[in-house]
Amino acid sequence: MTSFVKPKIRRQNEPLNELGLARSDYDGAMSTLCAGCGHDSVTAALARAFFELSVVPRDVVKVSGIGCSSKTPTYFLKDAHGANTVHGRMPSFATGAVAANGGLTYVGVSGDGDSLSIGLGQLAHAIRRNVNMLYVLDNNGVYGLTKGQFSAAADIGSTAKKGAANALPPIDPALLALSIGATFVARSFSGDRAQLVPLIKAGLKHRGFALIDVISPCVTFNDHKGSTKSYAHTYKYYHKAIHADYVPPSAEIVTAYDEGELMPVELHDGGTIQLRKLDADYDPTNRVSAITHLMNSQATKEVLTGLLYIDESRLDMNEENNLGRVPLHSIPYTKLNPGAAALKDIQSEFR
Amino acid sequence: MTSFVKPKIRRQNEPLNELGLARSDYDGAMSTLCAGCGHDSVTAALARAFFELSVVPRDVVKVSGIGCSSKTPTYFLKDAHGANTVHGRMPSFATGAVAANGGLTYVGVSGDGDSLSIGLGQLAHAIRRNVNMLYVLDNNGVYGLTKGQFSAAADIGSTAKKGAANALPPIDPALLALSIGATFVARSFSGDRAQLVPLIKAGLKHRGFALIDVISPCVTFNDHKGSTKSYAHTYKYYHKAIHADYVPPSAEIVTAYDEGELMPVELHDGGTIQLRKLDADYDPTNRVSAITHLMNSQATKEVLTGLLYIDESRLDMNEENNLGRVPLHSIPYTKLNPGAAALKDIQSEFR
Amino acid sequence: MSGPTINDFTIRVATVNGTGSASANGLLMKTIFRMGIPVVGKNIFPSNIQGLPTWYEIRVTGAGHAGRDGDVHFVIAMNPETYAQDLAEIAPGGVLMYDSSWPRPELMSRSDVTVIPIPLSAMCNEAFEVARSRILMKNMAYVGAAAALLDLDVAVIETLVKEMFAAKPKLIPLNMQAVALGFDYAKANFTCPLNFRTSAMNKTEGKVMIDGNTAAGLGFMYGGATFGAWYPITPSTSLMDAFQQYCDKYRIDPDTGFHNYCIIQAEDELAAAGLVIGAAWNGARAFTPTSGPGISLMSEFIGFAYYGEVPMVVCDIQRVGPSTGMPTRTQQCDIQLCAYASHGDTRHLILFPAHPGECFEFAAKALDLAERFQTPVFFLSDIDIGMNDWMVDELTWDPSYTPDRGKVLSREELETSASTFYRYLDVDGDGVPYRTLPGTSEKGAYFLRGSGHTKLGRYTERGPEYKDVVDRLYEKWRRAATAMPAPVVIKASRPARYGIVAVGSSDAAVKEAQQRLEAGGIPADYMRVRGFPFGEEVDAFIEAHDVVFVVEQNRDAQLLGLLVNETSADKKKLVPVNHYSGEPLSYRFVLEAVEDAVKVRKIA
Amino acid sequence: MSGPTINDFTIRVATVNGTGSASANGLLMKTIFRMGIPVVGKNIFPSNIQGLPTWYEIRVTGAGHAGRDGDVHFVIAMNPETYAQDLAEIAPGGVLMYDSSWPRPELMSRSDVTVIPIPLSAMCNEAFEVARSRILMKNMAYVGAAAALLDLDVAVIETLVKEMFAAKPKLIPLNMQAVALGFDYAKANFTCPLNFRTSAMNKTEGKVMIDGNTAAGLGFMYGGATFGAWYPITPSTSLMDAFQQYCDKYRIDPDTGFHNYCIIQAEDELAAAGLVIGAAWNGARAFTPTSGPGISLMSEFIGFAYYGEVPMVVCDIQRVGPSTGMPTRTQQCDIQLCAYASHGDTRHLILFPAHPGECFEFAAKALDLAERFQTPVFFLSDIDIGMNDWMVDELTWDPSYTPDRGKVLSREELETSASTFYRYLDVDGDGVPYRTLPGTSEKGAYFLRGSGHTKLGRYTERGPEYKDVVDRLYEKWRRAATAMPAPVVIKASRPARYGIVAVGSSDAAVKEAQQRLEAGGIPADYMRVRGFPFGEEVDAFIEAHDVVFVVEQNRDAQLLGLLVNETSADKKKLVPVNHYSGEPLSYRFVLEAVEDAVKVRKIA
Ligand SMILES: Cc1ncc(C[n+]2csc(CCOP(=O)(O)OP(=O)(O)O)c2C)c(N)n1
Ligand SMILES: Cc1ncc(C[n+]2csc(CCOP(=O)(O)OP(=O)(O)O)c2C)c(N)n1
Ligand code: SF4
Ligand code: SF4
Ligand SMILES: [Mg+2]
Ligand SMILES: [Mg+2]
Repeated sequence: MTSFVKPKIRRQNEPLNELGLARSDYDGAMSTLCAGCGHDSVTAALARAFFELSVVPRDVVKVSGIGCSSKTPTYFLKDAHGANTVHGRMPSFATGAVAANGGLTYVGVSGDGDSLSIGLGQLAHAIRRNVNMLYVLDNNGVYGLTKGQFSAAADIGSTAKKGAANALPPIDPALLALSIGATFVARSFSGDRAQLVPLIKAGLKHRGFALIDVISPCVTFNDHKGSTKSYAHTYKYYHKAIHADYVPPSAEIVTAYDEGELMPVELHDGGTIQLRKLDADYDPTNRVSAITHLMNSQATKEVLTGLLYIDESRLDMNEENNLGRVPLHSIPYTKLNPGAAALKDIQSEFR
Repeated sequence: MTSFVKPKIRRQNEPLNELGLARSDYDGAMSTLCAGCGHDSVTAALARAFFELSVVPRDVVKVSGIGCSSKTPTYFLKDAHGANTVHGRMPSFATGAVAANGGLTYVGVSGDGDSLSIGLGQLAHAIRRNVNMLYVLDNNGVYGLTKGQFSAAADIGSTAKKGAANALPPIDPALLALSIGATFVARSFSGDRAQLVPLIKAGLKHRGFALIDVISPCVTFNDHKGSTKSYAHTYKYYHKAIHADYVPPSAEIVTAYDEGELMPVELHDGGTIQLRKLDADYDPTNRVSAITHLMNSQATKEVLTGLLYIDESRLDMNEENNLGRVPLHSIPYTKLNPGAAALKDIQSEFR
Repeated sequence: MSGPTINDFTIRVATVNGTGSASANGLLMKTIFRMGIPVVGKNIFPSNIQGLPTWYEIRVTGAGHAGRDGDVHFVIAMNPETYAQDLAEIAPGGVLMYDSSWPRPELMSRSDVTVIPIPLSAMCNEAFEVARSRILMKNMAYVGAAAALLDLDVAVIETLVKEMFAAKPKLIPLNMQAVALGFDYAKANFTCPLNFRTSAMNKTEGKVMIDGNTAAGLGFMYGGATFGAWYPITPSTSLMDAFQQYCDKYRIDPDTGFHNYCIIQAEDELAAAGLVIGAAWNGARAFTPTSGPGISLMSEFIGFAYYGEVPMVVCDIQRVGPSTGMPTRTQQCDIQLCAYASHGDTRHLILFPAHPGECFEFAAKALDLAERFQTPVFFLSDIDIGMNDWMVDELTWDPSYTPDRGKVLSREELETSASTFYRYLDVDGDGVPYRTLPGTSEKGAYFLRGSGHTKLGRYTERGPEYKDVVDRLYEKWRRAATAMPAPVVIKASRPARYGIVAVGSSDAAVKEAQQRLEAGGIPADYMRVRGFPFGEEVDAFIEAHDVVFVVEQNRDAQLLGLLVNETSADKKKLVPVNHYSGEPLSYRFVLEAVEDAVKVRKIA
Repeated sequence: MSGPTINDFTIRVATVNGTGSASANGLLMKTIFRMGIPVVGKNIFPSNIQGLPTWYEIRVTGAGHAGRDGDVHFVIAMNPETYAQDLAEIAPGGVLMYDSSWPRPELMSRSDVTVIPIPLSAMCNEAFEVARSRILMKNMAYVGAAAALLDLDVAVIETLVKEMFAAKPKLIPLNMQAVALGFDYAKANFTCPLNFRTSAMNKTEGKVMIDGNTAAGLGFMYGGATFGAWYPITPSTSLMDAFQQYCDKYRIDPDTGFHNYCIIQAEDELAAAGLVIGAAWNGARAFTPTSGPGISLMSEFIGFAYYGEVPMVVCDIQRVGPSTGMPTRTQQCDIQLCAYASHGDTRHLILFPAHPGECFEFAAKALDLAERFQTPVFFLSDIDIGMNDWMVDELTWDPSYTPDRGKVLSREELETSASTFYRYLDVDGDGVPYRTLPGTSEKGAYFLRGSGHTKLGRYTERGPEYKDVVDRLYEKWRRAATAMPAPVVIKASRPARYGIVAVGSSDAAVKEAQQRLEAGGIPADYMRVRGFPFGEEVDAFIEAHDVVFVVEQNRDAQLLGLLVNETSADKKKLVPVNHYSGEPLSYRFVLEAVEDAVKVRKIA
């Protein structure tokens, strides 16, 4: 969004990544969200993940819909292109963008209203197409920007600021995604950066559509008892099933972990996620058990977090469509226009 | 649709139902679908179910979207009101209609394109609201009316008339519905009226949203090997998991069934469905196992049919909204307008 | 040109949203109102929830004008971020009061503005313990200071504070203490009151202060709406909130507990439209409130309701477009869209309320028109009307009113009638066919469809049968003109060659401009249009003037476009006056635009 | 008035869809075309897949007219359900041929029509075994009979049959046998040929028979479109089918197998719009074909592309509205919607191709305009152009053409430039800012948004900053007028006080009407508008005539409305001539409408 040519002031021995960039180089404009909004923590986690992965800022594309959550792409990676589209329709815009240029890294940020009400259909079809992007769903159970109406993710019985109680069952984006064939499904909590950052990195590395449902409390309209998305509630029932930690291919840290408790999952680009399993029997490559776990946790009203499911085998949309590495805008016109001779013979059938 | 005052010609000793109406009294206009279209069989099954339930024709409301399947409501129950709405948006129209008058019986007919592509979001939210209606999804894996493009229900690898092969995983409406809390989910096959009619009757009696996914082959664009929705394919892999048979409260036939093989499910109105279980351990009241069964059958590429899940405990939308028996159009205006005194009083806060 | 004098000046409070200043500003305005002095309030707020600049403007207008002045005379500057802008925008001779706990000498830069520093935070931090009350009490303190400087009636303030905190009485002394802090400090340190100030009158007798969305919500309840569906969107949200709140209070059957209404929050605007059409087709009086983006999304369904002839009321509380635009700023930018929304040949009915009083009245009117003509009706309001408090005559309801349900056949009528029922037959020759509700009778059964149909209601692909129906639809639409509320004409006191035409929220500013124009030697007649399609009076008015200024709040002169296309008007006569910056229209804008145009023409 | 004579008459084949008659009718038309005689083909088909009445009309026009006549002279009646209608619609002196396997004496009822009974089914059932071929061969048999009666060149028929079945040669004799059956029976039982018949010419040299959707699909490939998204809808489907088919053939890299294009079938039209906007913003040349309902659904996204300034090409293949309307019938009923689609102040560019030749040309043009002006461009065709075969000059491509990508900054430009990049700054003073593609450079990064933004691309809620941008948008739109294809004017051979204005598929019928009007003593100049916004030529043309007939295919005179609002035209001059029954326009309709109007005016 901004193109100020401002001199970079660096704190002394501020840590730099492989590109020689500091964490602050991944910041964006000042947030205009409420002080304490969970979404700002997610923004910080995103910036850190990009920093740690040493992603070239200009190679990132940020997209969002409309909502408080959807405002956040302006708050990180100021040097990347971004698009704040229309309400609930970011998935189609992102799908078109990804198809046009598979060489960039795509991150979408949305809210539960943007994704599960007006945007449910588009989200489902982006998942089905396995569009190669990270989709972060800032889930607070309400429509923040329009002042606290329930979203489709609001829990039965939770009460809105105005005091009305919700009677409809919540739509669990993770469960929905799994039921329609998602290839990467995770859940975390905005306040838990230690878990969130690695999941974001894994999602960015995943070849295909990566959904991270981030419980991100709305301090203004949904942070009171009654709501299971509130800090109070989430902390009380907070329970990590799996702890994920991304390890870049060429790093040694792996050894720093206790082999006995690790289950490595090969990522398409050769990297691996190391899963720390609290439930010894959890297998993130089994769709049925992922769904079962989720439904059981629903029953016990727990918030299950971590990498719930991953499938690296399916082709992503661009591969499916035989799109090469070259962005569509860089294919020379000579390769697009078959020329006068072809035009003649095409028309032979019209005589 | 028609209001001809035509004399009813009755075949001799044509069977009549409790209302003294013949099966033919539940017919509609002549079908304009292709000869042999599966949808016509579904239409016939619907007419029969209404006949057998002795439903008063004028108390039925038929709704649909756009598509060959969506044309079928004109082909049965000519004496009932019907609405052919816009593509993919029938669920919202139906929801409004049901809210306005809970005293009628609502049946929606849609297609896989109408329901799973353009209409996915509205279908999901009608399910979430548990709108009291029967929703029949004529599933042929293609867009019939627009000449055979793949729908979101087309199976990977199946090839369309034009020869292109589908690469995207199909969305299974039954699985989707279960993952977002549907209270009645069944599947059948247009050619199997013996199974379909009882399921339709059960769905009509269900208090809440009843989804029946009916595999209904498109003879014109999808009836060739390659497509798993084709007669050929479906017959080959056809395998009834459960056979459902609706028994009206005051009927004696129950006894005609072998007790040992029956599992009765209490319906809200006191009626019961008798489930004949080929898999002895199948329990249609367990959502998790229903999903597991479906996913396993997906794996084995079988078409699981029958009543997959039922939950009679959840309130339907009208109950949830405290709507009484009186249709909104019949509430006297005196009950709607609080009068001049109240108006004064309300305005005191505006001074 | 006018003000600042006694009971004729404008106050602007500059704060940050989410700091609780809203209620303090309300208190300020109500105090003046209770003193019997007419006021105009405008809330200029950001499209976020907390932490951004927000302004509240209160015009004190003894003359009883209803629109904005355009100048600001007394600024309460509580937001350092906007000090510079706030100072710059004060009219010469104006006063700026600010929280001097952190002195800002640079505010002294304007010689023609008096700066009044008051250490509000300092005083409050000293007086109060809890952080929360320190923030909130600062607001009460500036009310107190303003009271001293503007000679507000402190007794009135106290009464209002008591009403505000009736529920938590122990907060009353606390708040009054804060008011006193500001009041006393001002008295002690400055000559109070200022030369421009308030002085009690009795001009607010029988008036109320109410916003248009609340009035509309109330109107839909009184008009007998039984079904509402919506998807939240600023600035329409408060309309449904009001309807909900009043229905919860007055529409729940005390005996059965059943609701005599149904409100459904849809998953999006397409669904909201479908919900309303489905409910209306099934006999409910149904409406949906939304804003521009919602109209775009409802377009397909609106065409379905038009062609299938289903009653439908759509409230468009307009905000600045295009696209997401400026969601908290006002415009009249959907006029053209609402007139012709949807593909194919479609044309609709529009009501243009100009203030909350008409919002209340037109809500019921919209329901009646929709059912009488079996077609979509747009209730076209905007942020200015919908979300600002306006001083209007107390709302009253004609007890003799009964809802117009239009031509709906009962079971008796259907079953006793000799002739067969055909849904789209023009039996009465007035372009409006009879309809039946599901469940009524087999004899009334028909099929609603958006595809080609004959006047008998059957599917068709034959041109002549198709034309039968769409030609009648045009005729029906044309005839509706006479059923729309008539335009309101205010003639100049002498014959005028100039005319002015406007709709909706432009009314207040245009009325005042008209008075001042005549005073300035430019008499002009003014016609406020209230409905579309236009009646003959509109043609006649334009015909009767040499030059007609069309004042509207959009860039593209959309109202002017409708006048050119849908009346006999000679377009050369029509002069566009377009305001589209997003702030409510002020009389100064209109006045200057017209004066300039007239000069130009004089020269030419 | 005209015909039936040699090479000047109209054939109508009445059949049932799904019986394989389409290819037989194509054969019939191509035979005449190959005989060097100009033809016009119109397919009137139902909105279902099998079993309903369908008509195929072939006008034989030695004079080389391109539109419908309006009269029918030779009917091949194969569908008993429509016998009555088909008989009734024959012009006096006409001939009806039918399958007399089941004799229908009532067809003899018209003394002014010759009825030719031919026992097609009987003959075929006798000659062929398989049920399938019995049905299909009946079609070939009527072709044979027609050949005898209309003196078609059987050698040409044989060549065509050979081409048709090149893949399955053993079907050739079978089909020719069927042709012979009909041919011989006719020869044996009736005087052949009829007095009106075909006679070989050489007027189809260098011409092709092609439909507009195929030509457009081809045009998008040649124009360098790299991305297409769509949701299937009649009648736009065949456009994407064509693009897909040609790309599969010519756009797959032989070495790598990679596709130099991407086509995505969206889940609905909202998504199709989003896909195209996302792809275009990211550098693809992108388009989406749809029809009326799709435009309604895309409205919100169209406003986003307009305000965010993203190139976007939307093809609207118009069909009869409103709502679902008549999906297989033609109209020009979305003109007004496309001009102003979406809420708020929005206005767009429109191209009006008149025939497949222009569809090919304008497809590329649309892509260029969209990128040059960074805004949505509508390619406004209809069923008549899109789905009927038209005889047009063989398509050619200017090898010197290179795509106009508009103002896109490269990494070099960004990183070497001294001045900072601001997305919405009018650097060149032409109303068109520079854009950058994601991935280009940190220096080119910006944020695309549909909310209020400044010319620097930053979020704003301030009126003046908002106006900066929307005022430039208006200016940009206005300037685009000069970049649109110029109107085509055909002057009468003598000075004319009458003018005619039309767009798109009305052209053929209007041209012919113009000729016949002049012949009939009513000289009129004709201007075909090809783009919106209108250029000055349009104002000048209207200015230059006393009366201007605006011929269009909709009820509400939408084009006339645009002319009134967007030109200096005095609307009193404009006389609407509206055809909206859904069949392609015929010269007779235009001729009669104008003649009547002129008479009326003469009297008045
Ligand atoms: C078409 C449309 N409808 C409605 C709105 C109003 N609106 C803006 S944000 C929003 C909901 C946002 O909720 P969510 O996505 O959960 O974001 P949050 O603010 O909770 O982070 C709505 C309804 C809109 N901008 N556009
Ligand atoms: C808004 C809109 N888009 C597209 C269409 C075109 N259309 C009509 S039916 C249909 C698909 C129907 O498929 P399905 O629901 O599976 O019904 P089927 O014909 O297969 O029974 C489409 C895309 C339409 N009528 N409206
Ligand atoms: S309203 Fe809620 S979601 Fe929105 S910024 Fe504030 S805290 Fe965050
Ligand atoms: S096209 Fe297919 S779905 Fe449509 S009517 Fe024919 S067989 Fe049925
Ligand atoms: Mg939210
Ligand atoms: Mg289908």
